[in-house]
Amino acid sequence: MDMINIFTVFILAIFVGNEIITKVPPTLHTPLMSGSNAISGIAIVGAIIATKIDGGLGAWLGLVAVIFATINCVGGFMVTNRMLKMFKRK
Amino acid sequence: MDMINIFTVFILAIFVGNEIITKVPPTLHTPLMSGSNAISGIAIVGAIIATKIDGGLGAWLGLVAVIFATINCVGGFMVTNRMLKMFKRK
Amino acid sequence: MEYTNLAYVLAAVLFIIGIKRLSSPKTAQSGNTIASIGMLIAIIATVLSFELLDFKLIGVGIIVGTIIGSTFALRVQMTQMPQMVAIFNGFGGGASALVAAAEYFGKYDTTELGSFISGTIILSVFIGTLTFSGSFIAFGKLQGFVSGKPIVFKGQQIINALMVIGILLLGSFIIFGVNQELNLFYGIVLLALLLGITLTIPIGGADMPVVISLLNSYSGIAASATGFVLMNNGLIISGALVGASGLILTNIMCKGMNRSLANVIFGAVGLDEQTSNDGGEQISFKSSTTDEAAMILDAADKVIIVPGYGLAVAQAQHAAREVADQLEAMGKTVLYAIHPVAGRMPGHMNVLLAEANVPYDKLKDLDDINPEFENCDVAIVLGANDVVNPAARHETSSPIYGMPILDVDKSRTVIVNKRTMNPGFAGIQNELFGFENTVMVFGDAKEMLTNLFKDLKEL
Amino acid sequence: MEYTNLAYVLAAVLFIIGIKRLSSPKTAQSGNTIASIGMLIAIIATVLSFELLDFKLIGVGIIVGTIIGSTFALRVQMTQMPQMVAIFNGFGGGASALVAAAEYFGKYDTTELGSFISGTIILSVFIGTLTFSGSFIAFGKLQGFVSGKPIVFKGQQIINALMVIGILLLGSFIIFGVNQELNLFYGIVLLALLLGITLTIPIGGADMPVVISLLNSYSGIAASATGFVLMNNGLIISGALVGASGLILTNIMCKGMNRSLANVIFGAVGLDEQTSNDGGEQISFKSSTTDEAAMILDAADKVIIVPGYGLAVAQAQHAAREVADQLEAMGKTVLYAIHPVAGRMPGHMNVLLAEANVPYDKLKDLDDINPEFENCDVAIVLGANDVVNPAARHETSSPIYGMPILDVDKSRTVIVNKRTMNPGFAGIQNELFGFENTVMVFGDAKEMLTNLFKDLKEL
Amino acid sequence: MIAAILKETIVGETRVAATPKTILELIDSGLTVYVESGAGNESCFSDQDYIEAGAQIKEDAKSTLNEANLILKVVPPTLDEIELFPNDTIFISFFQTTNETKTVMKLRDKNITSFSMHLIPRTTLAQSMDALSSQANIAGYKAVLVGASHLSVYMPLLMTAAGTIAPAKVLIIGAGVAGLQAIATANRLGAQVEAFDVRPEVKEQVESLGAKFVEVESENIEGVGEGGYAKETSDDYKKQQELKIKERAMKSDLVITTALIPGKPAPTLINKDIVENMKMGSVIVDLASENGGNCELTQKDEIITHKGVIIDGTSNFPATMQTHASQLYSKNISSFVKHMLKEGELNLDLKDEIIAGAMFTHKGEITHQPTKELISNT
Amino acid sequence: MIAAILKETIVGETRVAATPKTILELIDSGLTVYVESGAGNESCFSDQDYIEAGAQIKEDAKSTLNEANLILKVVPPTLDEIELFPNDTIFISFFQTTNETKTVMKLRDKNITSFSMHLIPRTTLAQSMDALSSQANIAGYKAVLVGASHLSVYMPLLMTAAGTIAPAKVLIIGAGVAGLQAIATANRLGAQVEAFDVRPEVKEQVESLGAKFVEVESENIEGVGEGGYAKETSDDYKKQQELKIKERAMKSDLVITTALIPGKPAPTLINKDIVENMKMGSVIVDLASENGGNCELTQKDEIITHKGVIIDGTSNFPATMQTHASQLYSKNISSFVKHMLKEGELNLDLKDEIIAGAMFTHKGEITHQPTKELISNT
Ligand SMILES: NC(=O)c1ccc[n+]([C@@H]2O[C@H](COP(=O)([O-])OP(=O)(O)OC[C@H]3O[C@@H](n4cnc5c(N)ncnc54)[C@H](OP(=O)(O)O)[C@@H]3O)[C@@H](O)[C@H]2O)c1
Ligand SMILES: NC(=O)c1ccc[n+]([C@@H]2O[C@H](COP(=O)([O-])OP(=O)(O)OC[C@H]3O[C@@H](n4cnc5c(N)ncnc54)[C@H](OP(=O)(O)O)[C@@H]3O)[C@@H](O)[C@H]2O)c1
Ligand SMILES: NC(=O)c1ccc[n+]([C@@H]2O[C@H](COP(=O)([O-])OP(=O)(O)OC[C@H]3O[C@@H](n4cnc5c(N)ncnc54)[C@H](O)[C@@H]3O)[C@@H](O)[C@H]2O)c1
Ligand SMILES: NC(=O)c1ccc[n+]([C@@H]2O[C@H](COP(=O)([O-])OP(=O)(O)OC[C@H]3O[C@@H](n4cnc5c(N)ncnc54)[C@H](O)[C@@H]3O)[C@@H](O)[C@H]2O)c1
Repeated sequence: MDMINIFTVFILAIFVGNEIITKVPPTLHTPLMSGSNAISGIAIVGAIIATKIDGGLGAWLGLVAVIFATINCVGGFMVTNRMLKMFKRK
Repeated sequence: MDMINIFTVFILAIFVGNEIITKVPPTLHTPLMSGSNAISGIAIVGAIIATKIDGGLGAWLGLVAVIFATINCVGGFMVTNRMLKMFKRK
Repeated sequence: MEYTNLAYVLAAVLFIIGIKRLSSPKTAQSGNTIASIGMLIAIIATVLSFELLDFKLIGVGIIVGTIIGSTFALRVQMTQMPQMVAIFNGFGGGASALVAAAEYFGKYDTTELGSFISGTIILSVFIGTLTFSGSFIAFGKLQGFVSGKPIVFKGQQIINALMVIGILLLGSFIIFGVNQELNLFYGIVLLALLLGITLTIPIGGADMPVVISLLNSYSGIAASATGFVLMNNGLIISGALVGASGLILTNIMCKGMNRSLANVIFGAVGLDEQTSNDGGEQISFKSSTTDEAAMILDAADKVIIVPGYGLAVAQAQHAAREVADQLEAMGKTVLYAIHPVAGRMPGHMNVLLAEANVPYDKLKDLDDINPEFENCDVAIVLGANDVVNPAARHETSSPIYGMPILDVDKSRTVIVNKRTMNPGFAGIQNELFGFENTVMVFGDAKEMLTNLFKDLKEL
Repeated sequence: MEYTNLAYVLAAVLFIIGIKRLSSPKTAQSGNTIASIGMLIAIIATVLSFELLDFKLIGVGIIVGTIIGSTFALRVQMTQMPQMVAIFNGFGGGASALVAAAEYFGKYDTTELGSFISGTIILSVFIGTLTFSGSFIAFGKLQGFVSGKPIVFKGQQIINALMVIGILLLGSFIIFGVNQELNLFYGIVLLALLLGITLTIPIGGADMPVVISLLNSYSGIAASATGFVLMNNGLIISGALVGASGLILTNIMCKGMNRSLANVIFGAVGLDEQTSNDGGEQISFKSSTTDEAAMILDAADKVIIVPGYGLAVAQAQHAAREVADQLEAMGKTVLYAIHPVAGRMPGHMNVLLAEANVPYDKLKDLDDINPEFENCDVAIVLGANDVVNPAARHETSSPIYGMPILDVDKSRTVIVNKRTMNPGFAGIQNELFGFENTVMVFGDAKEMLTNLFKDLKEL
Repeated sequence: MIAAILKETIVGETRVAATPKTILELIDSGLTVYVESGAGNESCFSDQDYIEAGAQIKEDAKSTLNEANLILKVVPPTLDEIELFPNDTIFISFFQTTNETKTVMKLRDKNITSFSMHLIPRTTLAQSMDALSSQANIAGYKAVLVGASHLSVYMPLLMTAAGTIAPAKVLIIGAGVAGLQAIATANRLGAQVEAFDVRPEVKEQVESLGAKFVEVESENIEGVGEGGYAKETSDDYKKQQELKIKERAMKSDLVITTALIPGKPAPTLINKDIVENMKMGSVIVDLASENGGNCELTQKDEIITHKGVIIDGTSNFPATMQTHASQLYSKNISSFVKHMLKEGELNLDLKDEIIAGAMFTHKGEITHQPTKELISNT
Repeated sequence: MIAAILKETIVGETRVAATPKTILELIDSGLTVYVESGAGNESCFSDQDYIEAGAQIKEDAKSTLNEANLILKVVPPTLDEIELFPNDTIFISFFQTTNETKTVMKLRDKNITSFSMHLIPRTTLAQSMDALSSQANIAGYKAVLVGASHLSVYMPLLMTAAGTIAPAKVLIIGAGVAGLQAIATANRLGAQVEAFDVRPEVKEQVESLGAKFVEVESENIEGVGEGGYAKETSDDYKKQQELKIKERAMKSDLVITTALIPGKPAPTLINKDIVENMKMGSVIVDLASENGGNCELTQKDEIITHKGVIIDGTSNFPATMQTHASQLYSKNISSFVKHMLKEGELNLDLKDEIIAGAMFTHKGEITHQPTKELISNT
């Protein structure tokens, strides 16, 4: 893969990240943080790939990584959902 | 170059484009249009590259393209600048 | 090559920043500068990095282009700015189409073209050419070369549809290699040229800015498509940026006109001048929106508000006060002109404005305010009619002849708000509405003032 | 591989949309769902496309992780949400570090590692590990396992600096191949772990949310770095997204607390919370801006406005009316709660609001309005203080004990506007300002309402 | 030409037909002005003020009138006063000609050209001379102040530590000039105001002052007469109207009636039954008391209490606000006089709508048709 | 426990100490209520209304008082009335104890525990019992209405076809409860209002009602006494104050004075000289007339005209708005009574700030120190 392209993607992603959050009411600070935290559980993709790395240690590290990342994703999205339920209109 | 990567870049750029314009006062509609129109003069990069295409026709087309694109860029930025000068408070 | 691409990314970043800054009045000028620096970087990087470039050719092209572009840009009158943008835009679209065409011709023999590349080439040529011809029609309409009125003929939509189908067919022939005749390519160019024209002529002059914005977005897409052809990051990003942001801007502009984009493009209404239909001689007048009123006010130093019965009917006294406060916050002098018989009872306006807490020292009666109109920049007439009717001064047959009136017409600009062209209490037409320096802003006074307030805040 | 990458781009797009929607109350829940769908797509695409995967291992990992994560998420009490986020975040950072480490160990022998790759690996491990330990400290502080008070010791900054230098040194040894000992790698891990701890313990409990948000941003960066290691678009985009948006969010949160980020991280002023300095016990509160208030109001159905003496002082009655009108235009129910002794004379608020032409049927006295607060979404307290002080209900020693008050604290959110944290007529602190559901918006009432009006219009 | 300003002789009439300021205007237009000593006293204008404005002060009515060509007054003259008028002069004052036929005849017999401020047409151009409007405006304002003073309750809504005070309900019947000003004033004081009128077009005007319009459901809404004045209505309408007024009056704290049909007795809109159904302590201010009153029980110039309801029959509210009433009236008068003047001389253009409209005797003839008919019929 | 509501005997006192509504509250709190027949008549509450609320109507004062434990009135009793009071009862009414020492002694001698509504402390908690505030609020409102009715000019600015009417200038002296309400009311009517007070902190309050504050330049601004009440001021300040008031009063159309220092004669703020410098037709409404008036020329309960200036000395404005005045006062009274009640029985907690503060005789002693000192000194 072209390094420069990857880098371009990275830069653009940062711009998008910068732009999409403009104003957030304080009541949403925690859910937003929690939700985007869950997204950082994308590390799970890396973890899954890591399991294929030859050599016992790599795979085992991969397993732990999968567990960690899953906790991050699953827990993150669920907890966010719970928080947001509080905002539902009665 | 990896097609997918290029595509990714394209998608992300669209997102950025979408995000950066949110609210524009009507007075700025024309200058903004004019300014971003000048940016679309980026076709000049393509035009420059096109001049190297072998064969007379390609090069000549490239030349006309360079002229066109330059008009777009130069004229666009200058006219935008003139418009924006009007906004300066007396 | 690495550095070139880095430079492109840098340029794209500068474009992003530039466009962002262009959307706020305070930062707009720097935004334009930043974007132009981005462009410079992109050009220099290109020139430096690609080998086999014909520098002479490029030099000539750039010099010629610069001369033409800058001459246009510097010569044009302020009022002709929109058509200038249209022209420049047309050139940009044309450039994209030409580059794609060059690529096509360059690789035509070598059968190097995959279906993806040939597809993008055709897209680029199609959109670029359409932008080119469409922009020139838009220019012509605004400049008066082509009639500003919508030009509509029967079956227009059908013909357009047929042309689009034709382009699709020709394009797929090329892409899937059914037929590689150059004529097919020329056919596409021709149809695109035509389509640009037929899509633009039915649109009225007043809607042109929206169309130009849309075409601007197209030229971005064309540039992006060209980027795919050349596999060039710089073009792709910048083109996509302009394409996306242009579309958003187009939408914002439509919203500002209270129209949908579809309505603008296919509506074919947009009459240039409006007239009142009810009785008496017809007055031809200019009507406008609150954001234009806001701009007119922005340039003013002294503003006189003239309330009338309509303000009371709309119960818009608080809204009027808000607008006046905002104008004062913007550093303008604001006074209220109270005609002795404005409204329907003695002191009607006083009651009204006192309710809105307008300070007494800002209320001026007829004798005090009339000399002030001479050096007043804008008079805003809010639901008043008879009390500002100049007929009282000269029209001996008028039932109001001899009544002293407020001389609003003496001020530089008069903004008149009422709901319709209907007459007031005295039942007579008001020639003021047709005066050269009068702008009508129709609508209920409260609504109009609320919008005006918003627009003033947004300046 | 093509499709996998396409899936990643799709996932990234869903993440973008998800985060965008998460920043507005109305769309937040759907945003979360969209983001989680994106995650699912990314996982499935990965599992399907890579060969040589140990499905058993992965299955076990995912099942174990899901059980742990969901148990935590479902069991936790609402009040413990922030520490939950901290823990999850720590795991995320840990995962990134582990992946990078696996890559390192996997390729360690083969000397395949270029300096770029090894550099990114070390970056990923460093940031991931720091996030891991830091998050757990944050969790501990909030949960009460570690003292919530800032833990400061002499030379803390120097030790931190030394550790950073150490990591840099060890890292460059590895990158530039000076020394390839595994121990160096372990050293980095150890130092990063320590650094995570020493950077977090000096920060007070009240500032923890900001720190968690910052660490969240770090874990995004770690994921992105891991993406570079694996040359994986999905990780790069999503990580960068989270990294950038997390940083913005962190800044917004700091601004809401009226602090700079540097002040939060290095401040370690030994104070838990923001406090008012004048007399009595100190209250910690959340402060916010009008555009945030506008968003809170946007999500509300029923709004109760509580005017007090401050509204009169600011002569902001018209501005209040404008805001109420706007809220009604947005389809909300708006009522005014008039406390019998609000202001400085009997009927002060009535005089004020009558001046602004607020319809009488919208004015509710204490007995009528108090039951309404229970199902009120937002109460806006405008320059009122004593009349909404819950101390009157329970603080027997308070001079206002026994006075009936407006039960604004019963509404879902309370927005309080006043200029400072100074007390009102009775000269006593108001605990309401520190309540969980209270947001302070400081400023002169008229100014604040004018801005709020603008922001509501702009929504 | 000499203009004479008399001191009003009727008890309670505190106004004066010219103030120092309008005398300045008259003099500027070429007139000489004589003022009877003490004419402005009650309106807070001293003889000295008049002298400073350029008038000559005369000791009594006789000496003031002696050489006069133009006589200006507020209310119609008594028969004795007319004795003092020189023949062939011009006379201007308020004048309900159909109610004072004897006075009209005497003016005719003395060959005096007389104008009534009551008869000034309600046209746009004549607005500066429209004394009916300027005085009705005062009446409407003052009626609310006086009515509110009679009330044993507050006008505005007040939420206090001692409980919530509901706003007073005010009903205005007749939304002409006086009625509209009454609406505005009651509204200012914070009362809940509703208004009723036979002319449907005033609905918008009532609402433009922030009050509610009370609508009477009837097939034939036909209260609109010529020139903006109201005319008499059909029987069905009257019945519906009575029911509606009763319904609203029962809920009201203060009722102000202003319904007049010029030259005719005022319509009875509030009968005894309605009054007796009103709340204890409520108040009626009847601005039509001059012409018999809109309330059956009204007694002109008296404040009575009927079964707990106070009925104020003060007929001349403008005279209780004499300073401004005189200021406005005299301005109306001077505008009218200036309208008739051409280079310092009177120019009675009988084709002029305003002049012809306001005139009721001229050259020994009664020029106002209804009055003429009335007199010839009796 | 039996509470007795007496009919007020003083001429012009139209209020009553309990309305049917507050009687309901008292009964709910466990009291039995006797009402003297006709007690509420003037406030528009009939005996029937009281009966419906659960009270027993007694023919005369004597039978009402016979078995009473708690006697509620508006104004202090006459010595004759006290004769009828049973010994050892509790008595509550307005009471300027230092002005009526004889009555105080008589109450003491009858071993009556008496409370004055004048003495209720001005604390946040006591606001619902603060009858001084509720009645002063009425006075401030009514003073403007009455003052405006006295004026021969409009209050608001009006631009009409007959010329522009300048707004009236209103000066409020003393911006306590009455003063603030007067500001608000005059403001509503459209006048230009300015206000003056010795306490500098009321500047903000005056401005919060949209009026201008008149500042007196003096080194020692020291008008602030204990508990929010004003105290007497220094001589220098007094001189500066007089000059300033004269300057403002000369330009004013309506002056309303409300400056009181409780228990002492009202300070003279407008002397004869100032009055004689005021405009013809201007009006002074003196709300301090009860304690001698803030204007030197004020005559209690009379409306006089001094050199063209009308001076209204009505001392009891609340009694002219009896329905609401009674409603508010009785609510204050019932709040106070309920504050003293514990499960239907009186619980005279002498440590309670409000109870101790308002009490002036108890168990044969005078408990209000200034009064006690005054009496022992004479
Ligand atoms: N002051 C008095 O004492 C008195 C008494 C009686 C009569 N008059 C007469 O009334 C007239 C007063 O003059 P004027 O200029 O104040 O009023 P006007 O001549 O009656 O004109 C009022 C205008 O307001 C417009 N309007 C009505 N409702 C509106 C709304 N909701 N929003 C915006 N505009 C609205 C109407 O036009 P659209 O319908 O097109 O909106 C109308 O043309 C004079 O002719 C005067 O002689 C005065
Ligand atoms: N109603 C009566 O008859 C009466 C009479 C006398 C006393 N009181 C007493 O007055 C109090 C009334 O309670 P309240 O809640 O209405 O008032 P409050 O307790 O006095 O509080 C008013 C608040 O408004 C804020 N403020 C002042 N100016 C402002 C401005 N320009 N913009 C925004 N905020 C402003 C002040 O805070 P900042 O300084 O921080 O802005 C202050 O805390 C009660 O204690 C009552 O007992 C009432
Ligand atoms: N052209 C002008 O400039 C001008 C100037 C002043 C007045 N006017 C018009 O003349 C109208 C009359 O003014 P006015 O105040 O002298 O009127 P008015 O005193 O003659 O009557 C007062 C009001 O009572 C109403 N009324 C009559 N009979 C009634 C009944 N049975 N029930 C209920 N209401 C009844 C009338 O409709 C009128 O509105 C004004 O409303 C105005 O429109 C016009
Ligand atoms: N805590 C509460 O809830 C509460 C309730 C009611 C009143 N109060 C306070 O008590 C104050 C007194 O109220 P009040 O209306 O009964 O006062 P008041 O009737 O005793 O006096 C009226 C006003 O006259 C002023 N005054 C006295 N001497 C003066 C002089 N020489 N010149 C000018 N002005 C002079 C006083 O300062 C006061 O503002 C109120 O303003 C208020 O702040 C508090």
